[in-house]
Amino acid sequence: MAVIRCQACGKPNPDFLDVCQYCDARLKPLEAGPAPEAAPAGDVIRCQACGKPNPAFTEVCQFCDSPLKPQLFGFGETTSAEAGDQIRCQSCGRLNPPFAEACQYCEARLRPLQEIAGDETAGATAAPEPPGSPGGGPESGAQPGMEWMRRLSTEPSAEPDWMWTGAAGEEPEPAAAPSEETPDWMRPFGGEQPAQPAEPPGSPEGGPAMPDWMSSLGGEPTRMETAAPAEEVPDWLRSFGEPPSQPTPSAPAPSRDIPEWLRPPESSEAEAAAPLGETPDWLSTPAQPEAAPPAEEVLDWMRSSGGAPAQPAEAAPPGSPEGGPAFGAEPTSAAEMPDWLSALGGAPAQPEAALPAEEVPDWMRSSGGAPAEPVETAPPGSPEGGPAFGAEPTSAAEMPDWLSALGGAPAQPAEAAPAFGAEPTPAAEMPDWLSALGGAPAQPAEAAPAFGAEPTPAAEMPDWLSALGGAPADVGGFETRPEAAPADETPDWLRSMGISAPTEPVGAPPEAAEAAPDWLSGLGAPRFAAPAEPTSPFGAFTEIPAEAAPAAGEMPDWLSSLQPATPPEVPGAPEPAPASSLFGAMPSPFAAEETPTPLVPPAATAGLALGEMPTWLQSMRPVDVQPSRVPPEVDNYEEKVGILAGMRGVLQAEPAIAKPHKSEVPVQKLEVSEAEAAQATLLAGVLKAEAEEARPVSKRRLQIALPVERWLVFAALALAVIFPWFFAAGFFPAPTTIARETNAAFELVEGLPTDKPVLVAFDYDPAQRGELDPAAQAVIFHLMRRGVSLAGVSTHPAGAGVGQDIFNELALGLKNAYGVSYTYGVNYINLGYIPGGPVGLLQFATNPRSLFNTDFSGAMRVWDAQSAPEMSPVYGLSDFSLIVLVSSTPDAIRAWIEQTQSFAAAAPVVAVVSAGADPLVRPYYEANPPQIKGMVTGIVGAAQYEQRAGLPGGGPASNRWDAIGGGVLAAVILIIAGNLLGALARMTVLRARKR
Amino acid sequence: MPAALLQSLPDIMVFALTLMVFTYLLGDNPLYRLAVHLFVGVTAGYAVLVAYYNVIHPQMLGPLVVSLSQGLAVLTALPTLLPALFALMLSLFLLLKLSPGASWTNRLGSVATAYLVGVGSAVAIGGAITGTLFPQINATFLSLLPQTELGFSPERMVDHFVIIFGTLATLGFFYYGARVRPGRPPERPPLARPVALVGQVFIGVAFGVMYAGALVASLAFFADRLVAMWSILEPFLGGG
Amino acid sequence: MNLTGLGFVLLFAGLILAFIVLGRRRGARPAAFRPLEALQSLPTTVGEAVETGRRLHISLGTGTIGQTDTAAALAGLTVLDQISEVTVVSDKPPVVTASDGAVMLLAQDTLQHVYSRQNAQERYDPTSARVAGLSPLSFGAAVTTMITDDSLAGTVLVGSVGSEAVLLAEAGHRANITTLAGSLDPAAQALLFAAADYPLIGEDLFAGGAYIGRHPGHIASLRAQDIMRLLIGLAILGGALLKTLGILP
Amino acid sequence: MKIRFGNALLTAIAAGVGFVTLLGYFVNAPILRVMRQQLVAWASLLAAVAVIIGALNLLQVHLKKMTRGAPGWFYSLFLILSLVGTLGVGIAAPFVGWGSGPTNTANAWVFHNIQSALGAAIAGLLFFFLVFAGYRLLRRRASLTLVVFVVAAIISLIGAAPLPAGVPDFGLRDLRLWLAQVPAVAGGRGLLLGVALGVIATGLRILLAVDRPYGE
Repeated sequence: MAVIRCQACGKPNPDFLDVCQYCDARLKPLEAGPAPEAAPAGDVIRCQACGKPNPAFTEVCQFCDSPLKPQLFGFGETTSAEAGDQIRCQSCGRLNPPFAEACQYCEARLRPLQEIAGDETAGATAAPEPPGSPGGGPESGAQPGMEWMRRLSTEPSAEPDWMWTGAAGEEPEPAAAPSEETPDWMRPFGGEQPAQPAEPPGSPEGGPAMPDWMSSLGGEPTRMETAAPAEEVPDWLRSFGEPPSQPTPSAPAPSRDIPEWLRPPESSEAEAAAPLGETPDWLSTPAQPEAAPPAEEVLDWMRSSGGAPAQPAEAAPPGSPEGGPAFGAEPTSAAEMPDWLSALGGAPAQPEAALPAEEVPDWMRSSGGAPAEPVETAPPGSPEGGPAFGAEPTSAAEMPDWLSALGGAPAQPAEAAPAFGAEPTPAAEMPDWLSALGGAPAQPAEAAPAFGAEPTPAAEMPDWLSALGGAPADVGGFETRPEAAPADETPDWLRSMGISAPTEPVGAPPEAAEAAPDWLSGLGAPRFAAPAEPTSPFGAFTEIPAEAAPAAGEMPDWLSSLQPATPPEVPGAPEPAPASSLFGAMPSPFAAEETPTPLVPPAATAGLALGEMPTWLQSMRPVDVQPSRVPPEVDNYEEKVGILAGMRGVLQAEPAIAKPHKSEVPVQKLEVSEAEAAQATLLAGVLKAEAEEARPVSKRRLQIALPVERWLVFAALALAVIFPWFFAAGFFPAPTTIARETNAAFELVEGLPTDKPVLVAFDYDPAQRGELDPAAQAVIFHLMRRGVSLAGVSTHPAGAGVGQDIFNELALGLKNAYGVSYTYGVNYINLGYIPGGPVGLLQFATNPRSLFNTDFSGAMRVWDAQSAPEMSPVYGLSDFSLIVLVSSTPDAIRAWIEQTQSFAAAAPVVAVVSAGADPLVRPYYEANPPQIKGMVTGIVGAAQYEQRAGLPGGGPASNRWDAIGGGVLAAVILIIAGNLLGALARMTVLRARKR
Repeated sequence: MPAALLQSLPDIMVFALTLMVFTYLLGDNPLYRLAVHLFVGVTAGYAVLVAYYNVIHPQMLGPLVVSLSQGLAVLTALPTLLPALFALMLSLFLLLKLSPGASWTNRLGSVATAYLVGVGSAVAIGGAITGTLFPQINATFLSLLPQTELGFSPERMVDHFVIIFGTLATLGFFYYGARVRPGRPPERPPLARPVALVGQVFIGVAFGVMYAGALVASLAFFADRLVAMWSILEPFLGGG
Repeated sequence: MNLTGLGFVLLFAGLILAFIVLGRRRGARPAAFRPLEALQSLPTTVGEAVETGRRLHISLGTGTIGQTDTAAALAGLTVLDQISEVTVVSDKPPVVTASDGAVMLLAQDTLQHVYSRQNAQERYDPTSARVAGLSPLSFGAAVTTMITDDSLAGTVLVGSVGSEAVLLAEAGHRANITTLAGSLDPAAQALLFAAADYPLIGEDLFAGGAYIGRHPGHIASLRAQDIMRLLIGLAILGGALLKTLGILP
Repeated sequence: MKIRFGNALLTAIAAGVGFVTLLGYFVNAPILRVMRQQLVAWASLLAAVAVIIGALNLLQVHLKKMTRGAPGWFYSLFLILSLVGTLGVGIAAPFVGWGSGPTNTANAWVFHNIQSALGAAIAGLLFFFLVFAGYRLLRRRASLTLVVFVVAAIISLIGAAPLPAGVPDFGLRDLRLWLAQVPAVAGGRGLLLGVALGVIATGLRILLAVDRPYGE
């Protein structure tokens, strides 16, 4: 690289510079001199992307810009806390980065679990504080929603700084992330090496080619729970997609997740927010410790990984019952969760609230889609899957697609490629990575077009692509040569999947939401499905639906398919009954999650099923189960190893099976996509509504209603203004009470010496004449009547024209009304436009004569006593007897006061301001000593002034009084009504969600 | 009555244009767009005229042209012309920036923009301090035991109390520093929280009042248009 | 000779520099800032824009360069720099609108830099930073038509605007796109507070650089602002106290 | 290196003129005052030039729109015509004897009958939009500030509203006055002070060359 990116400002610098030419930040850490290796091992972090050593304090690899340390969304404290010496693996003796829990070389655990627990919770920092905590207020409440939204919107490693900036620390990388990493991300896909990500990691250039995304991923192990879908993808990808050459990143990621399951006690301490009452519950069932960290998300993905409780359930029947209450209690502990949960889950109850209903089962179904296959022992290799999903036009097409990709890949990768081509632009991102997915395993070449085709998506997309492109490739590699991965490798990636997959639904953005969990679980499921079949738990799942069947109308068809697949597992059956009762009371996405697991009451499944098409259960079950269930098993290697090993063995079979099943239910596919779209929007809406304060609940719904509503409101307003003004003149009597400031202005004008001219500043646009003219006219007319000579200026280009108009108008009116002739140049003049706003004002204030030679028309020499005698005494602002500021914005007033105050000490200031500016100008009036001696505010002030000055026949303001009155009243009524209704609507919605 | 029509052509135009704009209430439509583009164009043209006739010509081109017209006298007048010349140079630099590409022109233009940015920031700072910050702080130096001519006035005291602490609370609401606890998002330091809460209330009131004011103002705009349109329509209705 | 003013400026400047230096210190305790919903929502808006393949509209308001509202325009440019980093990679570059020629030029520069940083100069289109209208109202009105013409995905308004901002917000609401808006002028802030999806109130307008880009300089100045804020608060209290005790006339 | 030099130069210019101008505010040495005035004068000249640049850019953008037939090009045509027309009239006026400057009869007519009329009409729209924004306020989001906002707005609206004869304002007029003169002043002052802080910080970043938004 001839260019070094400044880690502080992200700008590129020639590599011979030691200091950033833009921000003077050091570019090359001193340690990393010519011979980096020389640096003491203690201070060195080895970049997982390029393998080069970096000084321990650097957050970013100075060679490849990839993060070296986990960024907890910028929670530098925790981050910096982790920056320590490297850890030497006891088993293989090699050095590992300080944050790694498992040896990157031999997978051996590096630290006792407690430590990890600590990090675990730390890892959850990005999650918002539980609503219970005081002072968090709306802002903090707003977090979770925004976080996952944010994930969607920014490339994963840019994330830390998108996150609220809480201490990303000075670690420059995240700070400059967007500027910095985007290019990096792009580079691989920008076309320089499009095919690269898809290349099997084993291949020579594959390893080196990937540094960017690999490293970036490698950097974030601690982020697992809170990480964005994009985040996780890489992690788990790495975890199982790890090319033997570089297993490093994989280790930390998974191991980070597991510990806490292993060690309930820590987790309970860790969770500051969750009611202590629950903790026992958590502990009781191995699955639940996931929920321990206070972080919302953890809760979320725990919930989403609802399958989890299931496994323990089968594994240890006694455990699950407590599991139930634990979850039941959850809502109370996390205030916002229940709402959207109920929204999701409650939906099935009320069909018209269908969206939620559909989505919950949907994403499950989708996510479950792949694993379902094994259950349905369908003829492997049936081609439909590929094309069917490829043709999928809807925006939510990803789900089926990835499936097709997944399925298609092993059998006929050709299928997968077309699928993305067929993809509509909205979903453009997905197809691409899909292509990666599908293409990679079969022939890496496939993926290349996908990237090439990818125009210039969000910075994030590329890494998705790469990640996914890489992933399947790895998978392939993995499957082809199992020996590549150590025996306990499997648990790792299984685990990582177990977590990452569930996380998506909560953490994922509308579109991405489906995609992430789906393919995640999909990928995950395959691996398990085959082995799972034989094992008892799996049987249990397939079994339960059988019981649910009677309740669920559509169930039968798939049930039939299921029954054969399920041998024993009657023991699993009793479970549901007790558990279900608990879960019934519980947020139903949870319940929904459960559905695949035996825990779900038949009723619940039925409800869900009703919202959906029959096959959803089967498809969903394995997926959801797999990821979540895996972890617990994984946790304790001893017991479960048997199963895992079994699973691993069956891996190859799965993908082949996966495809056919999909192909058989094209209908389902359709609904899936549609439903997923629904889910995406709704989940987004609901989460936002819960989490964010200032975000429309869901714009989509408003869309329909608003135009009509808008028209009604507009019509009402128009009528309210026109009617009284037209038909009921005098309905609103002119004001009798004169405001203090208005009176002050009047008195000031009244007592003004007539020997000096008055400066009138017309700082408003012709557009504002409607409001300000009446006020200005009232004051100016009063001045004219007192025979004061006037000079007009304006800091607003169009204002001078306005001044000209008003002057001429009033001069004419004066002539007509009083026969007093007011002549231009003698009694009044319009100096014109003061350019440069305040800057010009300053110049004008310091020396008016330097600014103006001629008047506004450019024809009259202003300072020449013949042409403009009135101006001859004027040398500075103090030579005016009064300064009248007519302005629509407080800025203009402020500018005048700021710039001219020191020069116009002698001349008092009267402000004629728009009602909108009043509160901000008032401080100058209220100030002590007042910077403004009198104010006339808007149309009301004008009317008052007219009354006070007793203008003949009332002024323009008085004439509009009725229209104003009608309009204001209508506005008040509408605003009150609208907000009452709105508030009520919100409440009902909230209550509905709660229920 | 063609003559009358011709004479009242401007009025008719005003009327039509106003109507075109108000169609936007029903939704975006060609008429509105037409009106808007017309408006943008006319406004821009007028702004340029004003800028030229009120600034560029009198302050820069005028003097130069005049002195140039005096032939060699220019040389003698040169010192007095330097400011105008320098301004001309900066202006040309700025105009250069319009030409796309050509990095050197761009960089020359940057000289002008850098100049503007520098002066602008200075003026902004100076203005903010001398015009807003100090005066406003000064204005908040209010006695909590205010004495009026009628002696001590409790309601005044309340007012002052509210103003002082309202100002402080509002100012405090914007306090950016946050406390980070592991496992938590950054949150306002405990001390700042109540302050922020109170601040929110005052901000709400201030905004509410401003909004109300702006509402009345805009209502005045609309009423003004109504009056104008009616005054245009009236003669026709009256005149049959 | 206004020594107080000078002192204030010097102190402020000193604080900013000090915080920059402190921030650079290795192992410096990183700054954490309170949640700021509007700015933290930006990524969402940007992401929506990028994903829907529509253009993001970044408006620098009707502010100018070289005047007191320079600061607002600069704040807008900072945000523009941060956002365009992300959006530039989309095939639909952001649309930047201003109402002042100089601001527009600076916006073009900013975009150009971003593009060159992304090695995508060839895709840089000077007209993507444009003057929408030369008067505030014409600016606001012009933008209402742009939202549909340029199929915008969202509007980010950071600069100094007046009531015309309402037009912008309303148009955004009609087009059902997100509007994030803040203005130098509190009166406009009040209107935006009612009309915009994500209002930026008060000085949050200037926090963009620190929140979005975590630019060290901006972080430092935000911290310095907090210190000055405390000082001002103390000054007010002290002044009031002196007034109360009758020491201050 | 060339680039670096360019940057250094630009930075020097910006910071230099900035400091001189700023000092002019606080140190009243005559020389400083004179310099500040000159710098400021130039800046305001440039501001005027910026207007012309703005117009040129407007033309450029809309010409491009037309030539490309981009959506809405048709309207761009009108924009260009009106812009050029206004300018042309203004330039031609002196020679036609319509008077010179922006106040010449032709431009005055355009100003009065087109610009003012359209501007006022567009401003008239604000009323509807503002009310509608307030109308759907609490529906979209709810927060302490918002509730206070709505209440304060309603009170001060009623307080400001002309009331039908004989209809009592339930002390709302006084309440509104108090709101506007006490709490609103406090809030507004807080906002102003905060904004001032932000402005100063932003300005100082320029003078300290922490930010360099200008050019290359």
